[in-house]
Amino acid sequence: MSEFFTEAVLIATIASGIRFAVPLLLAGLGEAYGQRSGVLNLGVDGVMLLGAFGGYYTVLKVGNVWIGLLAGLGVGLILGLISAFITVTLKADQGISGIGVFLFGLGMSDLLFQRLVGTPRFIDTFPRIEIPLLGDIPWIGEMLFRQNLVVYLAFLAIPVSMVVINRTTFGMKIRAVGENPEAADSLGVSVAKVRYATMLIGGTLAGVAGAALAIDLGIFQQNITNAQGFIAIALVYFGAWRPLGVMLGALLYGFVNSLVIQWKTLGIITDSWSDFAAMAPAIITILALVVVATRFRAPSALTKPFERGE
Amino acid sequence: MADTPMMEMRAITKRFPGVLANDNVDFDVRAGEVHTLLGENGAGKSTLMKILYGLYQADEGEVLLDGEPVVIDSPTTAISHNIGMIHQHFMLVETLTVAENVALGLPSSKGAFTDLDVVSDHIVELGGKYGLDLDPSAVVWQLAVGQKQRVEILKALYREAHLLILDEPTAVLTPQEVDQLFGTLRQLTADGRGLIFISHKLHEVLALSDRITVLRQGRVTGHATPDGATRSSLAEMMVGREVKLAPDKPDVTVAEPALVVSGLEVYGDRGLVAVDDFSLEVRAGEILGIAGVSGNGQRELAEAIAGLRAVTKGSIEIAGTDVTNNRPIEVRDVGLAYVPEGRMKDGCIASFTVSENVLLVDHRESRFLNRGLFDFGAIREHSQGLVDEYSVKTPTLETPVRSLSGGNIQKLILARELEGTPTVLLASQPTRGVDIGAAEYIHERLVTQREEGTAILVISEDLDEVFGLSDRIAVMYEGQVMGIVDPATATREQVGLMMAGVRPELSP
Amino acid sequence: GSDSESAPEGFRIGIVAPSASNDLAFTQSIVDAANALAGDPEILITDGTFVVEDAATAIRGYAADGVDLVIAHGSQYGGSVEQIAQDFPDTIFAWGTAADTFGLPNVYAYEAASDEGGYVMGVMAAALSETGNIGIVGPIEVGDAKLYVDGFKAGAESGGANVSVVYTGSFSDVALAKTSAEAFASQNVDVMSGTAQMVVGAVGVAVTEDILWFGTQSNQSELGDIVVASQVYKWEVVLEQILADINDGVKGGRVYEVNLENGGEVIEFNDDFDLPGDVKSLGEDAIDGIKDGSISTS
Amino acid sequence: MTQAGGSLRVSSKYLAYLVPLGAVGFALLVATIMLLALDASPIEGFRALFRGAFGSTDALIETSLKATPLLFVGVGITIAFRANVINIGGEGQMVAGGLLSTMAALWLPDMSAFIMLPTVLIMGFVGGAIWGFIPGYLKAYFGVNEILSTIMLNVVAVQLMNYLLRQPLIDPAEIERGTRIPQTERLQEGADLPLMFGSDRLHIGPLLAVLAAIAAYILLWRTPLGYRLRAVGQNPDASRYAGIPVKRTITLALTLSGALCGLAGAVLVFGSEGHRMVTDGSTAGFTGSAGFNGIVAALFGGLHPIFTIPASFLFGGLLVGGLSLQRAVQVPSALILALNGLVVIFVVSTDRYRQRLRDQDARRAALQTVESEPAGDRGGGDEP
Ligand SMILES: Nc1ncnc2c1ncn2[C@@H]1O[C@H](COP(=O)(O)OP(=O)(O)OP(=O)(O)O)[C@@H](O)[C@H]1O
Ligand SMILES: Nc1ncnc2c1ncn2[C@@H]1O[C@H](COP(=O)(O)OP(=O)(O)OP(=O)(O)O)[C@@H](O)[C@H]1O
Ligand SMILES: [Mg+2]
Ligand SMILES: [Mg+2]
Repeated sequence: MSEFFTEAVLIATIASGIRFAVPLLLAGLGEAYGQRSGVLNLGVDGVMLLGAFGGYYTVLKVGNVWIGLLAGLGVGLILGLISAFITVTLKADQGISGIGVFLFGLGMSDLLFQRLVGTPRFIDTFPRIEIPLLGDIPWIGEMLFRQNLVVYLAFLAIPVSMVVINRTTFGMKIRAVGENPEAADSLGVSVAKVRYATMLIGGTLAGVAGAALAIDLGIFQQNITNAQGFIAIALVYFGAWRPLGVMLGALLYGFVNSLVIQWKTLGIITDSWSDFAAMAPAIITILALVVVATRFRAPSALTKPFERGE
Repeated sequence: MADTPMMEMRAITKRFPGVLANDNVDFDVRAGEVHTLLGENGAGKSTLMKILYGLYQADEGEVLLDGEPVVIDSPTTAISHNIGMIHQHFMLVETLTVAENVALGLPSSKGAFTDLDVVSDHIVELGGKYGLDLDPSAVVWQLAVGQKQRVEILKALYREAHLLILDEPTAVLTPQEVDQLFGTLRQLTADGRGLIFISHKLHEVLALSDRITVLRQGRVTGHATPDGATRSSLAEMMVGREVKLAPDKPDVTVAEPALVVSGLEVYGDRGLVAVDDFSLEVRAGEILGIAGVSGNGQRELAEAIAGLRAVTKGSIEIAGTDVTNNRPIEVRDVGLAYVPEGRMKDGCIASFTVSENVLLVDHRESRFLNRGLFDFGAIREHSQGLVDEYSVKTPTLETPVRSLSGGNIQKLILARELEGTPTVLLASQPTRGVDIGAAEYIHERLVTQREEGTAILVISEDLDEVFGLSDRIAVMYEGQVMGIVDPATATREQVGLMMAGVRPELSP
Repeated sequence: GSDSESAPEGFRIGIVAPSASNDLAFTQSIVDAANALAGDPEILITDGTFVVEDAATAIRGYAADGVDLVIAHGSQYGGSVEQIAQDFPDTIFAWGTAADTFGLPNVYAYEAASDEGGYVMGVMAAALSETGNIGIVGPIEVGDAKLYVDGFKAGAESGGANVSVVYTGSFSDVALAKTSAEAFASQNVDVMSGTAQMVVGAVGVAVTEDILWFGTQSNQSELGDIVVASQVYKWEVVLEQILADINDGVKGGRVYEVNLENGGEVIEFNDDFDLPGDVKSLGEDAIDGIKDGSISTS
Repeated sequence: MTQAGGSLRVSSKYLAYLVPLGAVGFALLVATIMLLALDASPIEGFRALFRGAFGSTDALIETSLKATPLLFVGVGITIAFRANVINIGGEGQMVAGGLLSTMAALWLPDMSAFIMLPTVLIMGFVGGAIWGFIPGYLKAYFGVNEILSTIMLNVVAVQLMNYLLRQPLIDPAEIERGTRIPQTERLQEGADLPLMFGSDRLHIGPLLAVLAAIAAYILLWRTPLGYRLRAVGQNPDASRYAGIPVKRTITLALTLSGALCGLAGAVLVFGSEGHRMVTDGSTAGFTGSAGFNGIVAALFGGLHPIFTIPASFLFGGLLVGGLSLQRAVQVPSALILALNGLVVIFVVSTDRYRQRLRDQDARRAALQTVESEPAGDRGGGDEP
């Protein structure tokens, strides 16, 4: 046990927990926009996978990680548009069409990888940026302020989203459309437009999350997200549809994972228990869902396609 | 009044699959007047108004504003033409504040950010001018019904509506709230605004309107003015024949109390007491009507009696058996039949067939089973019997009830509930939203049932119905009985005051 | 290496393998080996069949199509091979990595002594480590992965290093592999190794944190100059032995292995890494010791 | 209940069933484009696909075997969906069923098939039922969204499987050899699914699945319990009003749904070539994604157990044929997965259209007879 409490180990546990949380945070935040407007998008993982491939492949070809991140963004944007078309315009069942998008992303990203790349090759990863002054703070500096730019951007997206959702007219429309689309519609708010917008935001963030994941790892391979997209969706419920809650959930998830791994490497968790340790995040999520479900209410129109009586 | 109407609809026709909702309708409004649209349920009033507000597109016809033809293809367009609409059902986002509901969809003075402080100030200002008192920062779900109504009006005024459509704005208000609303509306017409008013309450129509247009089956069937019309003349124009406003009731000797409610306390959905120390007896062979403005605990009372809502204090007895907090099925077994207020919500399963809906309560019964499996022969026979007896108009027994008319669905529910002569019949808003014709029929059935010795508790917001049907009237206000009166001697005004919370002994 | 044996005229080989045939690892190693065979046999590949029953369908499909040799390249395919080989007694099956032919005359088994290469690299790792802390990232504690990890651990410990092992619990979770490597980095680990497809996540950390890396299953030198050496499988050694048998009229019932001794297992050094001579000779000594039996890898 | 009606309705109804086929056709069109992009001949590919799926007795057998878990899961999904419960947990429930039945076969003494076979099938049923009960209970009594809880339980199930197959259930021979492949020993023969029609491959699994579909049909449309399931799915308020225990029924729906998925897991184990349970560390390695694909089969079948039978066989054929397509034109298997996703997307995207066709039908029929009535209030508005 004592080994765990060395400075370096503690700092590393938290720092890597934070990095682990970033893709979850981005994808979860995007999903929160959609759900606040009444759309459940179960296809996040598929979008992340394709975004991951797009980002990876671009960096491989172009050599610039930021262009790679943009590529992930573009992929996410397109898939967000397609998902919006399926769920908003065609009004398909949100849960199942999302599974379809997931399967498509899973297969397609692998297919593209095998055809266009084949042998896994490392790409550049994001350079670490040490924030002047803040980065020099003992402990805190090392944990928080010696990360890469994407980490900072992801955490910046939280307050931005809080402002967008709670303080802008657009955010008000999102909340209204997710709660009572008929009422919003009667005031001239286009339910479809708002939902397209949130789906585009959601897709974009999922694409960025995937690209950030692949570029941060410096590699792509089949199913690289390993169902992180689904975890991100669960985090939206966990966070009771609030950006801050999503962030807390993502951090908790990241910390639990890096703690479990750290304990495994230190022999605190023996291998025969490792399967159970791997269950922990899922079980914690279910328990959190129980708590949230009894305290908070989902947006009333969630999963319900909107149709103007006619 | 100006010569050109501020709004004119010409030869409007609107078809829904199989329904001609508006058939060549002409309708206009002049500045400073209240023009009332009158018609039975389904006559096409809301449809016409939704066309005017851009929610539906007319198949034929045109709309003119100040003499100029316009195309109103969305609510946004309507709003930009200074048309406002108060919908039949509240169009409010319950989780947003009053100010947010008002500001929704409007450009903000602060660009992308909301300007709720500015909006709030203006709300208070408008409220002061028109007697619409509200806290702009209150979250809507916390508001009382009357307050929600005010939010709706404010939304329209905030958008500078010159032409205001009010689709049944009084349905959920107390008589006093109605008076207050009418005060506001008169102020609006005095400002030169035009109002379209829709209501089924004929005395309100006579009190408020300048002109009246009657719709029947989608067609304009008549025009009237308040000075030249009476309630029964209006009813006749609506239905197309003479209408019996109250059923004939033979005398029946009442027997033992069949339903005894004593000291009942029940909580509502929001965790507040909805039924408070409520006591009542209904005897076999009598109809007890409960009058009251909606939201005064009637729904909770009915649900508690039916076993659908937990009772925290007091007791409920049916035919001498204590059924307090029993499961719904147990209460039914003792002899309760229940016609719920939400016909589509609670009373039937819209996608199920007529036969399947007949089975809703009785599907476990052995007479419909054969070795554990449904006996479709028996089920069909039984359903056909009920459909014939209650003249439910349906193409087949396999038709989903979704495609039946409201009146026929209500008859089907009634048929199902009255089957086997229940000890107690609890009927909530039995004729709400059904044709006058169907309503007449339903009233007759209730009277017949009374003769057969069933104790009947009718909950209704329709005073005409309560007066016409009841042997005794109990008035419910804030979860309590304000008093019990005899319909033969009591006046509407007395009952109205009681509905507003004034105890009879205090009234002059 | 043995003399290359030529496949008979018109010989057809079907390969069924769990991952992609260009994975630079498990599946690619067998595909490359088959392609290296003399006599130009026709090679048919069904890859990505991580579902056992799908693999079974493919194995059966090749047998039914009259393919001469069906290679079931995955330990988890054993049950299926046992069944199908009985239904197609004229078809020859090779199952790896495994050591059991189920007593069937038409089934070969082949495996890798991955502990041997692991041990050799462990010895060098211990010598290279300055902190004396070595970390190994594994997927699930089974089969070939466990063999390799155990061998590496034994070798490193023989050199006096302090070794910790983490099994992430997944063959595919790259992010977890990365987190594992980060955990090692925080514990003053300066040499790492690992196996299975998700291990690339750990290599990435090794590159950024400047931790030395030993690879396995394929030559990972191109991943960076932190890669010291890789253990590489040359399955053609096994396949040639099987072809030789076939040419001799034997159709199965034998178990073959790639190991340091028969040249089926090779330690490939990274030219970009400046390996001190003494460390390299420690490794070579270990190889010799294993070959002559004086060193035990467990 | 059965529908009777005029010719207009019938044609519209057939059209409604053609819609998903159109969706498949569209997916195949996309497949053609993808094959061309991969430099593979679509003609040769599709020929291989068709041959591999339906072209010979062997192909038909493979297709039937592949369709079996799809059908079990599809029927289970249908029951849940009919009760308005979305079960995405088929994967985990299959694993749970597979595990419990495997334990039974492993730990019970060797017995004759007459006892052992029903026992393991029941255990599979129970294992899946437990895995369905948990999210069902959480949904009914705590309001936990079942889509998420079932997804999470998939994760838990796979770890449980990995643990059990690595530790307590592992084949002792694997430990002895040191290879430690996470698999059980060959399970007792009494639990083997018997073979049919003298085939050495075709076990009774497909038959059991078809029987399960028929049983589910009878349950849903001929029994009070099924009536309650559907009633709760269509209108929980009205159900509660009518005295149906809504929460219990919701729990039961997911439990039954899980149970059928559990049966699929058991059939996978005892009908497998190896007659043992194996893991590669992922759920899909055991289930072949039948827990997801079964949803597609159910949707294909219009959420009707009987129509789910042909839908499962069609879809099973697509999967088996996909493998032979891969063998024939040597394209990566990921292509099949991507196509799979497209089929799901196209089918659900056209679902709304299909419903509209059906509704139109019913409405038209209703109107033909009620023409005499006033236009009044169709759609039954119940508000003031
Ligand atoms: N969206 C719709 N789709 C199909 N039919 C509709 C639709 N809206 C209304 N109808 C039908 O059109 C007719 C007119 O309905 P409308 O709502 O205009 O009646 P109304 O006069 O407002 O009745 P009420 O007094 O009940 O409010 C009815 O038969 C109704 O069922
Ligand atoms: N024995 C009882 N004591 C107190 N309240 C009861 C009792 N039985 C029923 N109720 C009240 O009546 C309500 C409806 O009961 P009902 O049996 O229909 O619930 P349900 O939703 O069907 O739940 P379940 O499936 O668990 O039976 C309950 O929520 C409860 O408030
Ligand atoms: Mg109306
Ligand atoms: Mg109950």
